[in-house]
Parts: sequence; structure tokens; C-alpha cells
Amino acid sequence: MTGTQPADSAETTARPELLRVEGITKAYPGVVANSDVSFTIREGEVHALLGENGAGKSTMVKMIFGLVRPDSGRMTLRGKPYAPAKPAEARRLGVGMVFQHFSLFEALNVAENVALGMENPPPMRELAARIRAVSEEYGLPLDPARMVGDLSAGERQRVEIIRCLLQDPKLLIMDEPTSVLTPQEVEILFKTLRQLSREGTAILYISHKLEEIRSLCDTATILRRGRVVATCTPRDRTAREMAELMVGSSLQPPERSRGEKGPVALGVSDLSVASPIPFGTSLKAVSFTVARGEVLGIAGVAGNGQDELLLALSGELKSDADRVRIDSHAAGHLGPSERRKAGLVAAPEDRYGHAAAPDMSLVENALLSGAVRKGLTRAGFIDWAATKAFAEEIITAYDVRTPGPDVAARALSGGNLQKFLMGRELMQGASVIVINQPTWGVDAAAAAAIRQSILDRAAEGAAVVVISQDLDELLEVADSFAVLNEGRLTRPRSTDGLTMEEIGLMMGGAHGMEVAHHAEA
Amino acid sequence: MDFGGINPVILIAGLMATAVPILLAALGETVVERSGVLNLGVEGMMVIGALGGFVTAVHTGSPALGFLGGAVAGALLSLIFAALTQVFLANQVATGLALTLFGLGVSSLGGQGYNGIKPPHTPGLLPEALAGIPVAGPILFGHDWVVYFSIAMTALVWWVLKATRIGLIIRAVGESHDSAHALGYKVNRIRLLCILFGGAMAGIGGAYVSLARVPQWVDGITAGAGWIALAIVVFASWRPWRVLAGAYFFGGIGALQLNVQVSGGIPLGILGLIALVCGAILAVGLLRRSTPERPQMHPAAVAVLAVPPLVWVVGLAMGVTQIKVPVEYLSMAPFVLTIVVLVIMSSGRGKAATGAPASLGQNFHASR
Amino acid sequence: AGMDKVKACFVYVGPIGDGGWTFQHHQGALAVKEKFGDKVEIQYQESVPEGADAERVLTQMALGGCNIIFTTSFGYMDATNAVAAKFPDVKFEHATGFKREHPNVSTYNARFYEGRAVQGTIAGMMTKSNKIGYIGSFPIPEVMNGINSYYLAAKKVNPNVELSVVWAFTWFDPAKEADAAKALIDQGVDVIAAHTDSTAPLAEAAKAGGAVIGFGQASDMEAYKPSPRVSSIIDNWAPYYVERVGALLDGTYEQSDIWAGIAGGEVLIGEITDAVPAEVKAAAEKVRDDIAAGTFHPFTGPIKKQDGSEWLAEGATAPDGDLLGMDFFVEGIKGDIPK
Amino acid sequence: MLRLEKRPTPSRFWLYATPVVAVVLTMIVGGILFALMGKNPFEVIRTIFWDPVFGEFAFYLRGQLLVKAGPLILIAIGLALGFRAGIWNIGAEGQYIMGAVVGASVGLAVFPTDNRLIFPVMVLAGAFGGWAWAMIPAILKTRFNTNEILVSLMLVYVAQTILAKAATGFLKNPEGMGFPGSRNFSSYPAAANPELIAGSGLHWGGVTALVTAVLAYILLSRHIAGYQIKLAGQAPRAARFHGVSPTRLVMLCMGLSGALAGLAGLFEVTGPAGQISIDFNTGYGFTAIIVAFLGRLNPLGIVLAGFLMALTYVGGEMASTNLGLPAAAIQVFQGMLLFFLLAVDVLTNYRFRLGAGAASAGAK
Ligand SMILES: Nc1ncnc2c1ncn2[C@@H]1O[C@H](COP(=O)(O)OP(=O)(O)OP(=O)(O)O)[C@@H](O)[C@H]1O
Ligand SMILES: Nc1ncnc2c1ncn2[C@@H]1O[C@H](COP(=O)(O)OP(=O)(O)OP(=O)(O)O)[C@@H](O)[C@H]1O
Ligand SMILES: [Mg+2]
Ligand SMILES: [Mg+2]
Repeated sequence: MTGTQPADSAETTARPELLRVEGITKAYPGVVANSDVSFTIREGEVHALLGENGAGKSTMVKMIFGLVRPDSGRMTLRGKPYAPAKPAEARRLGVGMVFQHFSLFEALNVAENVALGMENPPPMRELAARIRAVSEEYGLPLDPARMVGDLSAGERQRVEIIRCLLQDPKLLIMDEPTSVLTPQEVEILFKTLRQLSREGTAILYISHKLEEIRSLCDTATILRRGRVVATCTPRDRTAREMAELMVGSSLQPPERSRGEKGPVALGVSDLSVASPIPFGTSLKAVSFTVARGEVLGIAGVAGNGQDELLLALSGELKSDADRVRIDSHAAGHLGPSERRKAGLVAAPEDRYGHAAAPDMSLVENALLSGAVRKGLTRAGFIDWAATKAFAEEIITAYDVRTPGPDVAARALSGGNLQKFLMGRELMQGASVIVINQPTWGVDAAAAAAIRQSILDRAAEGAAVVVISQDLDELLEVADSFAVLNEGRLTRPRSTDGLTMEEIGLMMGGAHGMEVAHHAEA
Repeated sequence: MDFGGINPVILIAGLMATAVPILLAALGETVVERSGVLNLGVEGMMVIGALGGFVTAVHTGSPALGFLGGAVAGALLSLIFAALTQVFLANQVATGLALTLFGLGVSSLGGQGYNGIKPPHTPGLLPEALAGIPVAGPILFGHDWVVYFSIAMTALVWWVLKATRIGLIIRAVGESHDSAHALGYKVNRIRLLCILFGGAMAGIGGAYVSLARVPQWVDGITAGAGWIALAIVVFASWRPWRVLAGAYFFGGIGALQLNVQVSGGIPLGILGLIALVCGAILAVGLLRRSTPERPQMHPAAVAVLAVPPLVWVVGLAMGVTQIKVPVEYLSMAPFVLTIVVLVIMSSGRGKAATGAPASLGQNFHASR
Repeated sequence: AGMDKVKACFVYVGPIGDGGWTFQHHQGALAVKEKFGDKVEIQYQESVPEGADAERVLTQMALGGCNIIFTTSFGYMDATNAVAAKFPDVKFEHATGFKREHPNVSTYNARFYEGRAVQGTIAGMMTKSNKIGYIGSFPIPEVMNGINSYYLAAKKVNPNVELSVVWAFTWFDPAKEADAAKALIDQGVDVIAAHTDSTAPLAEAAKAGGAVIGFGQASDMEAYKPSPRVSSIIDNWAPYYVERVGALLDGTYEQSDIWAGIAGGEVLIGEITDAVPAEVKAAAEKVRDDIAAGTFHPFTGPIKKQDGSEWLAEGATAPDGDLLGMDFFVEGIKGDIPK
Repeated sequence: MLRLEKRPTPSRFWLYATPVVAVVLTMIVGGILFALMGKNPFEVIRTIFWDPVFGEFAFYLRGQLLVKAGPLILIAIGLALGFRAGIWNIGAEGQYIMGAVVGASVGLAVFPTDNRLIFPVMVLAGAFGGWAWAMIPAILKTRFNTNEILVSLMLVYVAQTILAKAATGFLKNPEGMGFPGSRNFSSYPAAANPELIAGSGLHWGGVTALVTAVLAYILLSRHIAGYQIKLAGQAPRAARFHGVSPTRLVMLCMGLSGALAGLAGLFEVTGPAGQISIDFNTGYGFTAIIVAFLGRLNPLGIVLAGFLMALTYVGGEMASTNLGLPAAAIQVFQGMLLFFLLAVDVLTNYRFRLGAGAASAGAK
């Protein structure tokens, strides 16, 4: 029983014990994902599971949900031995789970998605009514008839949550639920979770956002390389302290060495393009400029045109030549490779299948966007040696934890892959860098490293556009700030002296949110 | 009702029977593909079903048992495919093609000694008198039970896929096997059952060829019907009623072209009917409001659809009774027109909406 | 000089279970074995595609010691001659072709059109709607002279008869053949002849409940007796195969070009059933016997081509060359030949 | 209980060992089948696998293996490029026919002119014919989002009708006494594709197939276009991010596979087949799909798979002729071989593990 102590809050100790995990070990070929892990969750408790990327958090909760079977160790649920052979069994015993990846069906509607996660769903009509009712009750409005593929990330997550709630779970597992949510959505989610906790539902919560953990969780179990290294009460600790517990060493916050602004490197004027994504948001007359040495932060609720903006800047979506200018050369009509040649690199949000090809090796993925600027091809023939060297360079510079450059991208944990992809774009010496969601799903230490290198590039004279839903992140790195709202961009303004109130005003009218607030009222 | 020797009622009644083998096989394949599996071995399963059905019927003297035998034979063959792709994770395209080769071989080997025998007759279902009613009679009442069975199966498959939990699970597995697995569904087991269903349906379709359509046993009797069934599934965007429409369309054009050959040309009356249908589709397409999911009809589609009405009007004006079309074009017609219709259909839909199950053709392995 | 033992080999275009063309050739092969017993060894290869594969199979057989090789499809013609050039000691017998480029190549064929004349006679007399039909595979001479012979015979006994031809563009697709028969029946045709390989047209005719009749093709198709199958043309290759292998055994073998018909026993007219009235049966049998006796030729002038041009003058009979290369309809047949 | 576990990287050993295992398994099971049919299994298997390569007539049959494997390899390589990119051209049979018809038309149009350029021009025309036929599904896919599987398959039947029309109509040999079929190219040396080295079976088609295999291997492993093909197949959005235009890729892959199939048709009609006839096509276009997958979509693998396939055809024929085995039995045997090859392939990427972890409760 390494490092497990009774939770130190008197309030929670009083509650009866719900789930006890004892000495669980799970090994995958080449890696021990969990080693002798023990902890206890009490009824109504919000329990955080913390750790770096690859620390074994997801593996642990998958075992609790019956998706993965432990190699050794035991669990008890309300004092009775608990060893679910499959998720259905876990669900029957009152354990629900909201996944980090893979559990929704895009081509099915909300009600069908919910039904699939239930043991004995009522007839569709009745289910739809219950979805409506429960979703209103918890302030998570949802239309049961909509296709999941058409929903925003936040809405999709609501589907998962509602799916669990409909079954009256005693324990709700949430694996990085907020990594794709906007601050407002996070707030709504927390209200829901607190309400659930009051009603006696225990919540096992995984997140890399430590401030959230502090505001939400009663207890935290911290994993490092598969082992429990500490247990703490998040409210009593700072985020920094927790992060250091996770990493096992001290952390440096990003440093900003503001250089002189140079000439304008990226100019976008009156850019309007139709969205190629079904039910996407078209861009409407977007204009801004970014100077060398400047970081422009673009905030906004997901689904307001962020993906489209990235596509339009990366060259995947073309426009009239003059709409996009790179170093004052017209570039709107150019494709991705030509824009890279002109000095612009971009990093899309979705790392599985967009920024990277999951089944290809890191070397091949290095070639994906590095071919042009790194001169990795000659007369169309690939210089594999140079490509491999580039991949290795990224791995070293960005501390990517991988057995080597020849493993498939999918074999890396999300955070490590993200570091690799950021490194790939940032190490190309581009004059313009566009990044969508630089730290999605990345642990605190890695996030800090990524932000630092963004700032370093800017200091070296690159013009950087960071699109993110994480306001803290934007305020940390950006010199100027704008909000994307239903495909329109507000006029960028300096972050100096920018208050949260002003940001709120800029973001005003973020769609979908009013509904939620009304429902709460 | 007679248009220059071609009677639409008889034609429709005929195509309903003509289409049965491809309809049944395509319905089975629809379920298989909806579950995310691409089984290209339909031809093999059909021909083995044709033999299984024939042999069973000949030995038992019962056509009904024959169809059961066909189903069992088809399902047994599909079991090989299921084992290879679901257990051994073999490539589905190659396995399906090998299955066709194997099925043709096995059926020809097993069919030795069954040449030249007449199987027991598959009777009509309803009293003869009903079939005598003008127009409705032949179309609604004049068929053997398998024709009604094929329509009932269309409805059943449609209902199961659309409204039942089993159907929902099948679609879910085909849409994202990872999600389905994460929710605890046994992806490979569900797919295996779907594959068996597809095999059984193809087997019944094959048995219909050897027991009702032809009825006899000869090597390779299905003569490529399985390939057409595969094409029909795609044509139908994986939807059961469209499978029926597709099978009837293909069968109908096939029968029509032979009729046109007999009558020496396309009678203007029949062309008028075709012009009417094209005109109606044109009208709906052009008058419909354009939405992101259903954009305006493509100009090329409009142009193609406008041809029959124009030819008809010109023909009327010139007092022509028949439009002559060279025989070889007629014999290409079912294939070419199927392409044309598919182009019109797909051009009228949004770019993304092809309807293919997202995991189609990919094998699933739970990495635990 | 004769041979003590002959290895006779057969190359088939379809499976021996096709119930038609290949089946009948294989019957011929079996007859050879039956006749000569241990003195012959039979080898065969089914489903050999025409072209390169045929050449390989022929070479293999020749290398493997076959003394005489029967190549039983028109498409083997060039392959047969090519291989024959390399194996002058092996005898090659090519069915339905015309090329004999080497002394060791013989050709043989059957005058199926003679049988068609018998069928045409029955068709012309039996049809009530005066519409008779013919399902053609491909527009090749053999099919063309069958159609013309069938029509001329019918016309002779029934001047009002009309012939509809449907091209299936396949030798073998039972379902499609059934559809073709159905299309004919739907448009009032009540006698159907087919030059495709399966019994599907007969089965379709059977569904009409006695109102439609048809004929067996290539083999007897006795399962459909007595109606709709009222008679049949049977390809009987046995006499020829027995004769040729026999000649090889006793040393009398010579290169030849045989085109036998009813007289030579290569074309058999299957039993004319009781579904046919006696006088029709008599008329049909007379045609058969006259042809056998050589007193009647199905193509006897005056005959014009479809376009009205003269073909055969009064009393003239068609030269074999015209028949072998026939690519036109005779006057009176409506419809087009795919060109 | 046995369960599969994915290997971190494919096993080199099994990559080479699986074909051997599959062949051995097929021999065992096939042998049982042959024994049941009353044949000596050892004799049959020797006839199929040994005789064509080392038997008495191997001097002739070895060349025939190449004749048979050539078109399969050529077509399969083209298809593999498309399959890698997620483009499903299953109508190679039609493109093969059209390559032959177009190429032969060009040659026969100038009959009997003698000029050294005739054959090269015919080769181009053959490639063009296949390419053009493949462009139909390609354009319909990129313009109208029409499914290429259906269109390419349907076009096979259309091509067959055109072939029949060519054989009985516009390409019919004027000296053929009205019989269907074109002139035989063996009697028109300027347009013929003869054996290059007597008895080797090697003609320009075989040369092209082997050269194409090497080129395709280089393309896929060294050239950026090959990389883009693989990328588009595995992650279409990543391919767009990389800078691949989906339209251009469809055109490229369909065009290449069509042109290669057309070439195969042209070489076949001017060489081994000799003439356009109604039944000119013998299913190479479909068999090549199997060959492509058996070769794991890898050009060098395809070469091996092509020869293995050819071996079963040639050897199977010998077994059939010499031992009186029905052709259907050979077909069944071939099917079994394919099944075993596909099944044991699993060992390359997975390993079998006994049982589940100790702590696992109820068995699965
Ligand atoms: N199915 C699997 N096969 C092999 N290794 C696996 C598998 N699943 C996880 N791993 C490995 O187990 C370790 C723990 O992974 P896990 O997903 O639990 O990490 P995590 O803490 O959830 O990380 P993240 O914060 O990035 O989500 C990692 O090294 C991962 O690569
Ligand atoms: N017999 C028929 N002939 C022609 N078209 C038909 C026929 N039956 C249905 N359709 C049309 O085909 C389309 C698909 O039918 P189907 O019922 O299979 O779709 P569905 O499963 O209900 O899908 P959805 O839920 O998207 O409507 C519908 O537009 C329907 O109007
Ligand atoms: Mg995780
Ligand atoms: Mg439906």
C-alpha cells in the first residue's frame, strides 16, 4: 500500500466507502502502466487522479470500468469484491464512465448514442423525453434528435454525461472531460458535477488542469510512472505544488522576454470562406495582422470557426490571393506546401488523423509537414536519413518520451505526441506560425514547455497565431488578443491591462451558452 | 395497357421475380456492410446456396426445405469468411474474393451428378384467380412466395436497422468499432452473426436461381449476380428500401432491354412513361429549396434527366412510334443507366454524405 | 502404320457439367473410351480459356504424350495451329474452325442448321400467334445460319410467321436466358429456339403452362419432355471421335475437313414428342429424312438477303463457304444484327 | 484461452515464414481432399508445386509461369497503389479489355504497314485505353462524389460488350471468313509482341511487369508521391494538411492503375492471346485484386504473389490433365491456399498468448 493515507478532510472521511482499489498492477508489452496502485473513493466524493501523460490514469479507470483486466490486485465496491469482466457489468453495478476518446458514434443521433450506453434502454420516444428532462435538470441542454457528428465538442460531452446520468451511477468516471471544453462549458460541467456529488454520486476525475482540480475535487491521488506517489487535498495545495508532485521535480513558469515588434509578417484582410466541414462555421470577413515578434491569441468557444481559420491559414482552404499575405506576398491562392515555402507553418488541433497520421512512424510524420522547409526531398525523392535526423532532433529538443523515432505515432501518449507535433512546426524556422490548441490534453510540465518554446520563437522574430480555448494560456503567451465568434473575428487588442471583464464583453454572444445559463436559472 | 408490344404490367410483375436473387443477396450484404464488414464473396455464397438449395429440394422434394438448404449452405460458406476476418483478422477484400473462387469450385465439385435434373416446382402463393385481376393481379398476387418473402425481408431489415436495438448495435459497430468496444459490445461476435445472416440471404438468393428462376443445376449458375448485388448495396447507400429500388431498377432495365429487342425499338409510349418519371424528378429537384445537406441539383444531372422528355416530345412531334437503339447499346443499358442514376443521386447530395458505414472494411482488434 | 495404344486428349471450353456444349463433347470422349477400352487413354482439361491458356494446355498435352488432341471450341483455332506447328507428330482436331495450316491439323464441324430446319418446320406449323422467337448468343456465322435456317423452314410452312431475335450477348447466363425467353413470351411469341447453353429458356417456357414450346439445344434436355421441349438438336460427337481415334489405331488416319450433319449422325434430332400433332411430326420427320437423304437443303434458292439483294438463285443451294461465314439475315427477318 | 496480442512492430521472421506455413498447411488439407477423391495426394501436390518448376517439362512451363504471372503483376501493382490510397478500383478487368481493344485497333488500322514505330505506338494506345476507361470512375468520383467501386465494376460489363462488338464487328478479321475475332498479331510482326528469348516466356509484358515492380517499389519507399499515396490512404485529412490534393490523387491512382491494366491487355492481345476475341478477357483483372492483397500491397510482394498464383494455375492444369482431377477441385485447392495465406498472415502482426491475466475474474 504505497503512499495511501486516509483522506485528510473530516467531511469526506465521514462518508461510507464506495470503491477500494488495492495493489492493482497492469503491464503492457514494454511498459508497466500501473504498478501496485491503491486508493479509496467514498460516496459523494470528487476524487482526482493526477499524473503526467502516460502515468497510467486512463489504464486505471478502464480497469474500474471493466474494459481492461488487471494483471493482479483487487477491487471492492461497497465492501464486496468487484471485478467487472465487461463494461455492462460495471454499469449494472452503478459505475459510469465518460471517455477521453472513442465512445460516440458520429452518424447516429443523440438518443441512439445514449441508448447504446444503457443496459435496458426504454423505447426511443420515452428515452428522448428522459434525455430532455435530465439534460434540463442538470443544465446541459441537448436535442435528442441531432446527429452527434454535428455537435460541438462540449455538446458531445454532454451526450456522454447524460448517458451516464440516465443510469443513476454511484460512481462516475471522467477521463479528461474538460480538455475540449470552453471555460463557460467547464463552469456548467462543474455545477453539474457538484450537484451530483451533493446527491451522493462519487466522481473519479482525471484532468491536467490543476486549477480546476483545486476548485472541484475533495481528494487527489497522484500517479507517476504507474505508481501512486502521493495523496493530497487539492484545496490545500497550489497548482504548482501538485504539478511538482506529479513530475517529481520543480517547475519553471514560462518566461517572457518581450522583444521588439518587427514588420508585419502575416496579413489577413477581409477573409471569407465557406466551411468545408459539415455543419461547420464559415469565416466572415476576418481581418488581422501579426508582426514579427508578436503573439496573437485568438479565443472563442469551439465551433466558432477555429478549425476553418486554421485551414484557411494553412492553405488547406484556399481563397483569393490577396486575402492572405505572408511577408507581404499574396498567398491566399497557395496550397499548404507553397505556403510553407513562403514561410508559414501551421499546427492543427486534431492530432489523430489531421496533424499526424497515427499509423505512420514519427519519422514519416516528421516528413508530413517538414518536407518543404527542411529540404527533406530532392527532385521528389525523400532523404530518409535527413528526415530521421529531423525527427530525432525534435524528440531530443522537446523531451518526447518514445522508444525511438521509428514507432508509430499512435503508440505515443497524447501529450507526448503533442509535444512532437509542436516541435515539428516550431523547429522549422518559419516566419509565421499558426497553432490551434497547443496544449490540448498535455500535462502541466509539458504544457509549460510548449508555451515556453512558443514565446522563444516569437522572441526570435516569428509572428505567431495561437488559437486556444484556454484563456489562461492565451493571457500567458499572447501580446494581442482577439475573439472568434460565429466566424467573425473581433479587432485584436493588446493584452496589456486586459481585464477578464473586457474579455467577457469581447466573447459576448458566444452561442449555445445562453441556453445553458437559462436552463440553470 | 400495351405500348408497342411492351406491357408495363407484365414487365413490372416480371422484374419483381427477376430481381429476387440480387435483392435478397444485397439485403444480406447491406446488413453485413452496415456492421462494418465488406464481404466481396457474395457470388460464391450465392452459387453455393444455389447448389445447396437444389440438392436439398431434389432429395426432399420440398422447395421450401430447398431454400432452407440454400440458406444453410450460404451461411456455412460465410462462416469461413467470418473466421478468417474476425478471428484471424485477414484482409476482407482478399478474403471475399477468395471466397468467391472457393465457392464456385466447391459448388461445381459438389454439383457433379445433378445436371439435367428438374427440381420440384416452387408454386405461386395466392390463388390463380387473384392473379387474373387486371393490372393489380399480376403485380400484386401473381408471384411465388419467395417474391413476397424478399419484400417482407426488405421491410424487416429496414425495421430492424432503423427501429430495434439489434439494428442500433449493428449500425454502431459499423460506424465506430472502437466506440462500440469501449461501450462493451462484442464487435467481432456481432459482425460474425451479421456475416452469417449475409451468407444465408445470399444462399437463399442463389437457391431462387436454381429452384425458381432457371430451375436446374449447372456450374456457375448465378453467372455474376453476386457482383451486381454488391453494386446494388453501394447504389442504395446502404439503405434497405433503396436496395429494393435498386434491384428492381436493375432488373427492370435488364428485362426492358430484352423486350425492346423483341419489339424492335423503344415504343414511344414506354418512352413517355420514362419521360414522365424523369420529368417528375427534375421538377422536384429544381423546385426544392437548396440546403447544405441537399444542394441544388447538379447541372449535369439536369441535362441527363432532360433527355428522355426531350426525345419524347420530338418523337411525338415527328410522329415516330418507335425509337430504334442498336442492340449492343441495349445490352449495356442496365450497367450504364445504373451508373447514370447513381451519379444523379450522388450529385444531389452534400459532399460528405455518401452513407458508407465509417468502419467499412476495417478489421477490429481489441487491444487489451 | 497403326498404333497399339492411343492417348486421346480433349480441351474443353466449359466445365463438363455445363449440361450443353462441353457436356456433349465429353460424352463423345467417353464413347471413345467405351469403344476401344484399354487401347486408348483419355485425358481432358475443362474450362480452358481461349488464347494464351489454350496454347499452354495444348503444348502441355503434346509434351505429355497425347497422340491426338481435340480442341473443342472455335476460339482455339489459332492456338491449335500454332502448337501443331511445333509437334508435327501429334494430330490436332479443331472443332468448328477453318484453319488447317499444317498437315497434322484437321477440322470438323456439325451442320446444326439442318436441325434448325426441322425445328423451324415444327415452329411454323405449331405457332398460334404466328410469332416465333430465337435467343442468340453472339452474331457469329454458326448462330446466323441457325437463325436463317429456322426462319426459312418456318416461313415455308407458314407464310405469316414472324421471327423475333433476342441477343443475349452471352453463351451462358441462365438467369438472363430465362429473361430473354420471358421477354419473347410476354410479347406473344409461342415457340422459342435458343442458341445459348442452358435449359433456362425451356424452364421459362414451361411456366406458360403448355402455351409455349421450345427445343433442347446441344443436349436432349429430356427433363422438359414432352412439353415445352417438343424436340431437340443433339450434338453427337461420338461417331466422329470414335472414327478418328479408330483411324489412328489402324493407321488409316488422314488430314480432313469434316462438316457432317444429320446424315453423318453428328446432328441428332431428339425425339419429337406427343405434344406435337401427328401431321406436324410427320412434316418435321420428312424434313429430317430428306436432309439425311440429301434430297433437301435448308438453304435452297430463291433466297434474298434482308436488304433485298439476291443471294441464291432459284434452285441453287448455299455453298458451304457462304454458310460458314454467314453474317446476314435472309429477307423477311426483322431486327438488326449487332455490327 | 488463446488470444491475440498486437506486436509493437511486425515480425520480420513471420513476414517471410507465413507463406511457407500457408503452403504447407494447404498441402496437408488439400492432400486430404485429393485423397478423399481417390487420388494420390503426393502425386497431385508434386504435380502442382514441383513439376512446373523442376519437372520434366519445366523448360517450357517455367516460361509459362512468367506469361501467366506478367499481367497479374502488372495489374496488381497499379491496383495496389490505389488501394494504398484508399481508392477502390475493382474494374481493372474492364480497363484491361479496353487497353487491348484500343491498342489492337491502332495496330490493325495500319495493317499491313511495316514500321518500327507501330508497336510502341500501340503500347501507348493500350495504356491510353485503360487510362481513359479508368478516368470515367475517377472523374465521376471527383466531380459528383460517385462511388468508384460501383462505377468501375459496372464498366467491366460495358467493356465486355464493346469487346464482343469489336470481335464480331469493327475489328473482325476481313479474311476470317466471317468468323468472329480479329487478325492474329502473330502474322503481323510489326505489331506483335513475341517471345523475346525463345522458350523463356518473356515478352515485353513480362519485362514491363518486372520493371514496373521495381519502379513502384522505389516510388513507394523513396518518392514523395508514394509517401503521399500511403498518407492519403491512412489519414486523408493529414494528407490534405501535408498538401495532397484529393482530386489529383484520385486521378493519379486511378489513371496509373488503369494505364497499367491497359498495358497488360495490350501485351496480352499482341502476344500470348494473339487476337481480340469475344472471350479475350479471362479474369486477370479480378485475380489481380487477390494478388495485390496477397503481396500485401507491396510491389515486391506482388511479384512473388503473382508467381505463386501462376504456379497454382499452371500446376493445377497439369494435375487436372494428367491426373484427371476435376478443374473444380483445383479451384477449391486454390481457394484454400488463399485462405491459409490470409489466415496465417495474422502471425506477422500479432502473437498468440495463452489465457488472460491472473486477476481477471470471469472468463470471457
Ligand atoms: N493498449 C495498450 N497497449 C500498450 N500500451 C498501452 C496501452 N494502453 C496504454 N498503454 C501504455 O500504458 C501507459 C499508460 O497509459 P495511459 O493511457 O493510462 O496514460 P494516461 O495517464 O491516461 O496518459 P494521458 O494523460 O496522456 O491520457 C502508457 O505508456 C501507454 O503508452
Ligand atoms: N419502394 C421504394 N421505391 C423507391 N424508393 C423508395 C422505396 N421505399 C423507400 N424509398 C425511398 O428511399 C429512401 C430511403 O429509404 P429507407 O427507408 O431505406 O431510408 P431510411 O432507412 O428510412 O433512412 P432515413 O432515416 O434517412 O430516412 C427514402 O427517401 C424513401 O422515400
Ligand atoms: Mg489518458
Ligand atoms: Mg433504412
